[in-house]
Amino acid sequence: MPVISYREALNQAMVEEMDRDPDVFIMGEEVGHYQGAYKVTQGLLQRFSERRVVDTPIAEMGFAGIGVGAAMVGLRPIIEFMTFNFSLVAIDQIVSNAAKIYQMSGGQFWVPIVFRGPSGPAVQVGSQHSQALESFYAHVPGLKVVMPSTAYDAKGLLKTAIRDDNPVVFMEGETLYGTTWEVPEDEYLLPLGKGDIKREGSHVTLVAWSKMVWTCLDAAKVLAEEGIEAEVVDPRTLRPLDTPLIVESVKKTGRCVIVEVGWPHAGFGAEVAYQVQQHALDFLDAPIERVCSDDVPMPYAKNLEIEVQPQVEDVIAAVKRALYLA
Amino acid sequence: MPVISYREALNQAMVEEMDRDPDVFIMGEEVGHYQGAYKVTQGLLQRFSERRVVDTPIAEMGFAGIGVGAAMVGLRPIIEFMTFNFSLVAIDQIVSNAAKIYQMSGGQFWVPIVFRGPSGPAVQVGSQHSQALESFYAHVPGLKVVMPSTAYDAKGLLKTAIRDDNPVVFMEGETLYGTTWEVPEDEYLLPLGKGDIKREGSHVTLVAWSKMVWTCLDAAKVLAEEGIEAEVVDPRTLRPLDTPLIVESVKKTGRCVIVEVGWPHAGFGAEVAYQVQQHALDFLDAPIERVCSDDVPMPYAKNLEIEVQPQVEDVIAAVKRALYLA
Amino acid sequence: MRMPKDAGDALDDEPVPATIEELQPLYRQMLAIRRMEEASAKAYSQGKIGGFLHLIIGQEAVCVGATAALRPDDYVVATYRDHGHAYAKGMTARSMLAELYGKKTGLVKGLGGSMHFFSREHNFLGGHGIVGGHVPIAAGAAFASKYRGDGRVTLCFFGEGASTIGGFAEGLALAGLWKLPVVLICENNQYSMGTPMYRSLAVEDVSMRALAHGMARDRFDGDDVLKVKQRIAIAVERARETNEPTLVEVVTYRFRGHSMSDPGLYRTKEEVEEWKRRDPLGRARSLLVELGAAEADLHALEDDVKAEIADAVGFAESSPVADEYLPYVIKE
Amino acid sequence: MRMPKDAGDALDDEPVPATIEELQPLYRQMLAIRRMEEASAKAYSQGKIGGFLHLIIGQEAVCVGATAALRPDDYVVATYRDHGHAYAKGMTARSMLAELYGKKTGLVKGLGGSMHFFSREHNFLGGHGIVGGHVPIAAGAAFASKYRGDGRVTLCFFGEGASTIGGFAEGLALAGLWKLPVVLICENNQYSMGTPMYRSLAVEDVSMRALAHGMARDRFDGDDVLKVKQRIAIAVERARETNEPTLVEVVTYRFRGHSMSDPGLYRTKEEVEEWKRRDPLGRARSLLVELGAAEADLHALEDDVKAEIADAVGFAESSPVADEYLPYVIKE
Ligand SMILES: Cc1ncc(C[n+]2csc(CCOP(=O)(O)OP(=O)(O)O)c2C)c(N)n1
Ligand SMILES: Cc1ncc(C[n+]2csc(CCOP(=O)(O)OP(=O)(O)O)c2C)c(N)n1
Ligand SMILES: [Mg+2]
Ligand SMILES: [Mg+2]
Repeated sequence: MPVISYREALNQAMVEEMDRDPDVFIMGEEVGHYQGAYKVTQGLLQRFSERRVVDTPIAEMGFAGIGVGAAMVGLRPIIEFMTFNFSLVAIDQIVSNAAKIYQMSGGQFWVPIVFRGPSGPAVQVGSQHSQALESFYAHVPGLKVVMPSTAYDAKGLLKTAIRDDNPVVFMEGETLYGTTWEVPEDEYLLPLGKGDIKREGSHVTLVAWSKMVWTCLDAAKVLAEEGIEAEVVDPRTLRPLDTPLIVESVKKTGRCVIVEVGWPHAGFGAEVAYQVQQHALDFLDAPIERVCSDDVPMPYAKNLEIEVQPQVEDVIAAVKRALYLA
Repeated sequence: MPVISYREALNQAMVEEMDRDPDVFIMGEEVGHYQGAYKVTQGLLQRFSERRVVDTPIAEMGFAGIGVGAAMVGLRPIIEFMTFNFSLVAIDQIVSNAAKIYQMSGGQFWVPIVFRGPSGPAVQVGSQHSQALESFYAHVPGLKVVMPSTAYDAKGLLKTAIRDDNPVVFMEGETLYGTTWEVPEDEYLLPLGKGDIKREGSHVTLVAWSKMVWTCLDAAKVLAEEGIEAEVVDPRTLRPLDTPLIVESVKKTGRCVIVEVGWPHAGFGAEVAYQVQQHALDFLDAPIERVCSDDVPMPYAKNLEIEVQPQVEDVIAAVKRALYLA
Repeated sequence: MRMPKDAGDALDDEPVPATIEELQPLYRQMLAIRRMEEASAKAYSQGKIGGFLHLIIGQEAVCVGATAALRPDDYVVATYRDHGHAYAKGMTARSMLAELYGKKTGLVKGLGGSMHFFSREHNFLGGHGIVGGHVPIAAGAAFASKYRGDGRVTLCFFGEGASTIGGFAEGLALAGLWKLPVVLICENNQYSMGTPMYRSLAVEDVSMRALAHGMARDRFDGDDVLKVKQRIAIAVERARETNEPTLVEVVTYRFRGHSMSDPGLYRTKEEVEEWKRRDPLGRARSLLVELGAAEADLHALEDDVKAEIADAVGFAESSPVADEYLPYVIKE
Repeated sequence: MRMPKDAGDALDDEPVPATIEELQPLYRQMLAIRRMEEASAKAYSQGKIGGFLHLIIGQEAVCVGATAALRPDDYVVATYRDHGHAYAKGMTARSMLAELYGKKTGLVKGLGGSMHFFSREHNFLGGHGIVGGHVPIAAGAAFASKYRGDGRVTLCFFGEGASTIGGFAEGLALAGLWKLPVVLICENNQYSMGTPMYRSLAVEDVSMRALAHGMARDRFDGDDVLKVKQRIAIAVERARETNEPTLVEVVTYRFRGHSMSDPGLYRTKEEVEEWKRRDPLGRARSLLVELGAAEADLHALEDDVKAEIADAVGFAESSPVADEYLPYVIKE
């Protein structure tokens, strides 16, 4: 099976869906002539022309709203945010319009749109550019929220997201673009709302999404050397959430550590914890642990940035707390 | 002690602080000549003139940002959002600017500003106007988030918020403005970050804020008739959260029901649940229950609106689940 | 009466060509809208309608005249003040009143209420509650028309108060840059809630925003329904033929408060009375008489409207309450 | 060379009065900024600086000329491309380079990096990373000055690409409506990232936005540091005397990519070379020589700058790494 990057996987997903359906188009800052700020849209302009690969001025609220309007009348826009940090100036279009029009119109209009782009801290880009805002979008009924961790998941989920008739917030890992994974040549789709066990294990359940799946896999390797087998559960979509998959795993292991790159307080991990204790309280042999970034805006200095974010050692330490080994 | 309304309490807080400190001013849509869309700023224009009571055009991003800039150079703005639903077009100013400037400037500039206004569903105003967005703001380091449930709390907390050197998101209950409570004539301040036991009880802990405190108190009355004594814990501020107060109560009762008017998925209640299980797992005799609005945009029709939102019966049912009585 | 600083051109009285055939149906629509809104105001005060109710009474000529310049497949995007626009675009008084009553038979099944009328059948892309947030949506519908080359035009209505918000600015900029077939219609009714124009706008001519975007503009009296129709038709044709957008400002006035909960204390009785003398319904009726319409015909029309609204109220009253919302959150 | 459609007026070569006394310190500032940025580009390519690094090389005349028109107590608000503005406002190369290196001795303690320079001492209200988001902040500082009557003026810098975003539109509208003492300076450097102006603006004259807000405007060559100073001084005086804001557009060009990670493939070598012939530093130096400045003096100045930057690099290199962030989240 070919091994390709997460970036290429996303690119392939868009190419395939744009080939398949002439109503799909992409719009965003630098998506066309510049080939994408992070090169995810490389080659799209050449293949599909300016009609379907639309470079925008800096006006996120405007072009997100244009996407919503175009979707209401039957197009299937992919709106790229250069990063999800900039979605904050457009969030009203997502929350008040995209998420609500199906309901407000009594089911007459729906909004088949994908808002996508990199999310989460990159490297040393400072606090305004280093936010993990998934808990905002995951909170809102009417939306779906997808956060793939591998090239394989990214491709299959993006294709499904583009075909979904609902607004999908598709948050990519900025630091995952270069990571590679086996991706079949034949077409495949992955369902939204289904998680994936990224590693099996029996002693502790690690729940993580996007980049933190990799951190957990690294931690699991180290733990395995000490005889601790961690199961790594990747929900892949945060809304809808594959609660049964997570709960089953915790019922098996009796321990749960949630790892997220965002801020702790009212982060998405809290929802995972709520579900786990609600459905598996009697199976829990220890409190659910959470490993997050520190509850601070991201500092610029490299050393501090590392200090702030969850590292493999932090995951290991939390696992040991959950196992009463620390 | 005089009994005054929540609206009057907020009004008194602003009047007192504006009397005390000439750097405090209020800005927002219809706060002046119209006396406030919900009359919270009644009389302020007459007392303090247009210089300090500033009617704005419809430009939330603009005037929220003006508040941030004015606060950076030493004024103490109170920015009124007509409702917090409209804060979504200004949220970038709150999250990317107000919350981060103290950090980005290495402590050189701070942003003593209050963003306030009604929050949560009112009556039959439809999905775009019926949102409880506290979990968004509670997620963001650099902010404080206050949600008072009574006139007494509202006054004492707003005065403290205005004196705080950090950005405070102060979310009022739109349906609480007319409710009354005893409020002393002498000046008092209430600390941010300290919760309050609104009713003592030994069988179950109800955690709720803003309007849902009242729903819980009503439920507690009914439960008491059946011999179930519910303790109602009102954290009053969601960031920082008075975790010890909640945890102590749950340690005493062994049961916890969280009641919030917002959507369940990734709502603030999840954070409360995370903290409770983290600090009191061994004390929990039952899974933590959550009573929320349905996970849907708010419908307009009165009967459906009631169906969607947490009612006294829903709280009672959840308590009974937590007590294994159902 | 407070007028925009350079209202001269806007409030000119240049007559436009008029015939009974063209004017009478427009008069009927305006009258039906007014009667429907009066009926809803009454129901509101009886507690049968809840939430926000923003009446358009006084401004009927704008939505009726503008929509008359459209083909049925053209799109309309409106604000929360959307009853008139919806009726003009073809929705029935029955479906609208039932919606206001929160009934299952309502236009949007009782889920949206007054502010959120929508109709797929009529290409009515909604009443929207966030000021300015719908302007990009309208640009988006126009974008789709250009993308497909379907020759449709989108009308977008908004208030002068909306002209200060970013959503409007960005929608305008993108429509201008990309030449999207949309007509942006500012219904300048002199107030945004309790704020008179001079406290919200440095330049009381919203149409000037077009200049910085190389966009066509127009500005005129919005209480003359034929003038509205004829001037909007020019903009619609421009959009249809060349994809070029137009920013249009029509000067008008709302007779009632901002919504039912606003007593409108911020303006004098005299001011309101002065504007009522320019009532678009009165003007249209006088003109019809002038053009030779028979009083008997007009009475028949008026009775017909009365019956239509009475029927709609009855329908709304007797319809079953709204009963489901879960199927309309996520489309399967 | 692609020029704005009506650049005629903007790129006129009207000479402005010049003296060595006035020009030489400005030349020195521009040179120091350039050398500092070159040093930072080098350090970046050595991996000693991380994240985004947006160089202002080619545009030095704007920040230097504009800031020269200020009093020390006036405020400046800038974008992520803020090194030049910070230096011109008085911050030291040492503190800035140390910041870029992520050091404890940095201007903001290593917490902000290149995009987020701030200095309370110098009334520098920050480099800001969200396009357009800082324009309301600048209006807010100006609001405070008017509130207090402290006679201060705020300069706000932004790019032509920012002129399409809502934050700019709202800041502009409120500054115009309330007459806030702010000068909004659009540094039109022809590109927003890889997007040339003709793909982002329908009308390639950002200053026209002023018209719809009754605001003063100006537009001129931004590569002539004295012209910038003298023209901005007019706007600053207007703000100081009457509180009236001005929207100014200065036409300039960045020689490097948008940031260090942009190779700038979207423009030809010829275009860049053409603009480099207008290099503000070269122009200032030639003029100094023309005015009679001694080459020896200029060399001394240049050596002095070199030493200053070398010292700053050494300081940054040898400073201890940043070591705390927790105290700077919530002010106690
Ligand atoms: C973003 C936002 N801010 C505030 C409001 C509250 N609001 C609703 S209508 C309105 C006034 C609008 O005035 P205008 O645009 O002139 O339209 P009109 O009501 O006069 O038709 C305001 C402030 C809102 N709905 N959305
Ligand atoms: C809201 C927002 N959208 C997108 C970006 C990414 N971005 C950073 S700078 C830039 C281009 C800005 O161009 P311009 O305003 O002309 O300023 P210049 O960089 O040319 O100085 C973009 C798109 C951002 N920082 N903020
Ligand atoms: Mg109006
Ligand atoms: Mg630029």
